[in-house]
Amino acid sequence: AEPQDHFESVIAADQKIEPRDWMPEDYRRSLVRQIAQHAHSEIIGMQPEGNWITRAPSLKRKAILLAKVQDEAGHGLYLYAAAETLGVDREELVELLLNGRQKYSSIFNYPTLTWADVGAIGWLVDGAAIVNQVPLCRCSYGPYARAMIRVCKEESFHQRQGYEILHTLAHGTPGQRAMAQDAVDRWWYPSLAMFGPPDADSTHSAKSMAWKIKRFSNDDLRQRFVDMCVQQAEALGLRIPDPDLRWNDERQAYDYTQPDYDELMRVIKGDGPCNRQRMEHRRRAHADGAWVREAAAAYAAKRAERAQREEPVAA
Amino acid sequence: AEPQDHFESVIAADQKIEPRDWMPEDYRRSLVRQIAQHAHSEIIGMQPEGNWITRAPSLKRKAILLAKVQDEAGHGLYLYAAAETLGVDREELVELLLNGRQKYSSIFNYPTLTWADVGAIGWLVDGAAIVNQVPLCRCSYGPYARAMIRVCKEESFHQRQGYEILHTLAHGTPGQRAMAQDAVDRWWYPSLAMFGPPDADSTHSAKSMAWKIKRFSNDDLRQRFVDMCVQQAEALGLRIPDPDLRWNDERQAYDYTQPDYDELMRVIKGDGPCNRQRMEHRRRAHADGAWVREAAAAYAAKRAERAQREEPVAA
Amino acid sequence: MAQRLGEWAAAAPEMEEDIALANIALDQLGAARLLLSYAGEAEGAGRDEDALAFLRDDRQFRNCLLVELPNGDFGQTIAKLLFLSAYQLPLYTALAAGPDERLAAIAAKARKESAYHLDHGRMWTIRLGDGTAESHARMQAAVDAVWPYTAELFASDPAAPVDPAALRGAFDATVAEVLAEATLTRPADGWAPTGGRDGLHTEHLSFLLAEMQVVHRAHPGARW
Amino acid sequence: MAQRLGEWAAAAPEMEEDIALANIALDQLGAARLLLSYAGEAEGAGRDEDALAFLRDDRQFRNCLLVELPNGDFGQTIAKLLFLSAYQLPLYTALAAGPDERLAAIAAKARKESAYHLDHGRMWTIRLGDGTAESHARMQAAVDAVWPYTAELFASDPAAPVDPAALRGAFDATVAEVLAEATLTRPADGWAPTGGRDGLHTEHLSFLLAEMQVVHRAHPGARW
Repeated sequence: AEPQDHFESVIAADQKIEPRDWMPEDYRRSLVRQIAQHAHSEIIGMQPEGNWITRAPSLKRKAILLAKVQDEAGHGLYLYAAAETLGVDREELVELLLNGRQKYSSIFNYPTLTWADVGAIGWLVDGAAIVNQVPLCRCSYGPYARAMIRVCKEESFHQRQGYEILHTLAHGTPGQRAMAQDAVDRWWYPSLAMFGPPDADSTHSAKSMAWKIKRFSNDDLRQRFVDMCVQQAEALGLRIPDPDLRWNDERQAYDYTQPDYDELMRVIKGDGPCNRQRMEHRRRAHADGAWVREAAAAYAAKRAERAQREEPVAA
Repeated sequence: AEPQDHFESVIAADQKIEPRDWMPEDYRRSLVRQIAQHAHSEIIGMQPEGNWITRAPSLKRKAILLAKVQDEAGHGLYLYAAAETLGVDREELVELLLNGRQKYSSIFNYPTLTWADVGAIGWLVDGAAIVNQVPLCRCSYGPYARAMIRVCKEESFHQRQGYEILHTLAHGTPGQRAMAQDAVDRWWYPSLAMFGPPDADSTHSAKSMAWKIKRFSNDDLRQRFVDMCVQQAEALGLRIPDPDLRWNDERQAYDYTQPDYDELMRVIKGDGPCNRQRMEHRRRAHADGAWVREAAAAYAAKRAERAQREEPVAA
Repeated sequence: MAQRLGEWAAAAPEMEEDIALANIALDQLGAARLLLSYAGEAEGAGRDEDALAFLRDDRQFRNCLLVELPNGDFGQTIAKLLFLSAYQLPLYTALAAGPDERLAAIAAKARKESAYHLDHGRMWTIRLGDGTAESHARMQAAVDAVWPYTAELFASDPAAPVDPAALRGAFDATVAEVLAEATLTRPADGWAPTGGRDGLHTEHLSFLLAEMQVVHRAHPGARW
Repeated sequence: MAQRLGEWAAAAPEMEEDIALANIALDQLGAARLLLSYAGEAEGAGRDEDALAFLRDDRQFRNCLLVELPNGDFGQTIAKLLFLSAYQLPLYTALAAGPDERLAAIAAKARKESAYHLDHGRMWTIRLGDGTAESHARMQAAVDAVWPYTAELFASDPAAPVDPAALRGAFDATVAEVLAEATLTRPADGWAPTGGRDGLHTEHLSFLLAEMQVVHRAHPGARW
């Protein structure tokens, strides 16, 4: 059989494509792009929350937050590893991030202004990520699907932690409650925008759906997220900042106000509140670490050379 | 008359030596050393207090502290200017500070740990400086004497401000009062050590006395300082941390415990708590500013050149 | 601005500059104190300058983003100073002629100070821009980095005693002249971050306030 | 130490190192929490781990000066980690064999973690020391800068469950071996700053605490 036929039959049978299988170049490129952007998002996403590690208001919360940011670095690593199975290497992808040729999730271009933002990110941003990513656990490319299973498990843990932070604040002092509501007010619409432009304007979707990389449309996922949040917000005792949010009996779903997609486009283009700051931070960390990476490489080379020099003596 | 005779007659008549007058090389060197160290002390002395500018607990105190630290920079400049009248230049002296060949007052090698330290430095350190410096207003070298008049006037203002800070704290909340007492406990002996080693061990004193650069011995000045502080401490309601402090009717002065001169010697030698930090800070500021100073020089040179090029055209 | 300049204490490139930056910090702090006191009285809730400075969170501050940016190198500090004073000079000039006498008196004093600040910012921008190759590159980078934050200064607010939008012309003229003499290029307008006036700040402000407020807040109700 | 390592979040030279430093921070924080809780109970004044961490001033902290030093570059952080873990490993080993069961249990857990920290510090010290000319110079400078602060760790305290002076031998042996393999020179003993155990800290600690405590203190009595 032709390799193309094999590929198509695997997709049709809902089985997994593995690294050694033949795949169309477009499929490969599309996956590399998506996985890399996902990995970049984890790495850049460490910054907004990392911003509060030194100021976490209790030692327990500090430990949880440290572990969470550490998990994000771990996710970044699995995902880069998944991308590497497609024949690119991490260094190359990091370079594409640093020179701005590849993007990361726009949500991380918003600032974390108070401790409650750590809660709101956990609840809303991780919540949206999970809704986006759970279907990816069944995606057609094996290594990506398996990485996502692990990522989703940890993300749902993070989401619960975020929910807990907000719950404690919402049931705390008036100052804490106000802080929690303020954070939800600021993160709600950016979280909705995480699902991307409306289906009508989405460019990559059709092909991704056919290849079973993507399995639901942006708007479907967004709706699922809204429906999930409404109930949780009630339990939290916090208000979702949308005056038009209401149950639609006919659709058996909540009607809601769309996020500002023009704003989303501006942020994607590079003009969000923190795009420059996030990129500068990443570039600086990379540049500041250059001498360390060079040293590690030089040391490894010396060791290898010494090992080789010693062999003839031993022989 | 021989220049030497003129010099000696001026000294004897309690008049001033001026820059153009002949003076013994030793006198000149001794003055340069003393004035430069004094200037260096003002510059390094900006650090321990500058440490609290960003954290001053009221806007008024912040303004007063900013102005004080600014005054210290100003004192540094007058004093470098006074030293320059003796044929050295500032850059040279700053270089001697940065490479550790000239010293600054050891008192600035202690850390400022709380806001109350700003008060204690004003009251005790500036107080000791004034006792040391008031006689210098009558010193035999004119430019130095005149600089000291200006410096002393401002220092006594600073001392009053420090006293006020401590007075407010000592009459404030229990936490403030404890902070004030703690600061006095830590700064008392280092302030006593500011007058230098006991007369018996003082090396430069005899000649300086003869030349009327110095007019009182270390121990005399130290005694004067102690007597002054005892009364002020009572008014402040703070305790001087010396269990053996008591009035001696015979000497008509307070008996007191000598500071730890071994500690003083260690600090002078470079092993105080903050010697390395202060020098590193100064060196870093100097290094970080190099490109700015070079730019200013380059711009000045360009301007001069342009002015010259334009002249022939105008002629 | 005063808080950020205060961070320069004993760290400026020249001793003369330590003095100059402290001077400017004192002026800015002085104006801030008068304005905060007046605002506290106008509010009528018994808050004085210190209550307003030390007991608000970043979400309650209304400053423009420009002044909360980290100092960066000396060039960045100068860029902030140049742009801020080129805005404050026409602002205080207009306020000094306004109907509110107390505000006019504060502004009349501040206007003279702003003129000095602008002069200082201008002088250094020119020296650095037209100095060495390195200083030119650094000063251009500083101007580029700070420029986006100037847009917020002129966001129209018809309810304000002076509509900031009306000051843009004077600002542009000043800046154009200084940058030209400094052989620097005015950045293109583009990204224009905003939010400071609504309490939506950069991540930097809460760190600045943590440091600024720490002693005051550790001793509730204390006098200083 | 955990607080300082937390400052490295998302800023380490490699992603793997972001994870490793966070791991070490978590271990240090975990041990600190257990010890603070125990100290609070032993004190019997109703202070829990958070009261002890967030509501004391620097003058009430009893940590050694080494851990409050700023992070500096990666080499300095590694030097701090190497020296701290080379001290903590024999300390926790001795405490794990002590008569106080609760302390012994905490130490038994912390000992295993310290062994990992020491391994990490050793590995990087060797890589950097025996890496490039630049990394060698930087690592030697880091060792020189941090070394004076190690003396305080071993100041004799016969009243302590384990007299720190007794740990010096193990520390010296470990450090000598690591530095030798790293082609680095052990600094001469000289200046040996002290005071941390008596609450006399460096000027750095109060800044660290201002940041660490800001949110907790802004909401007195709140639960988190």
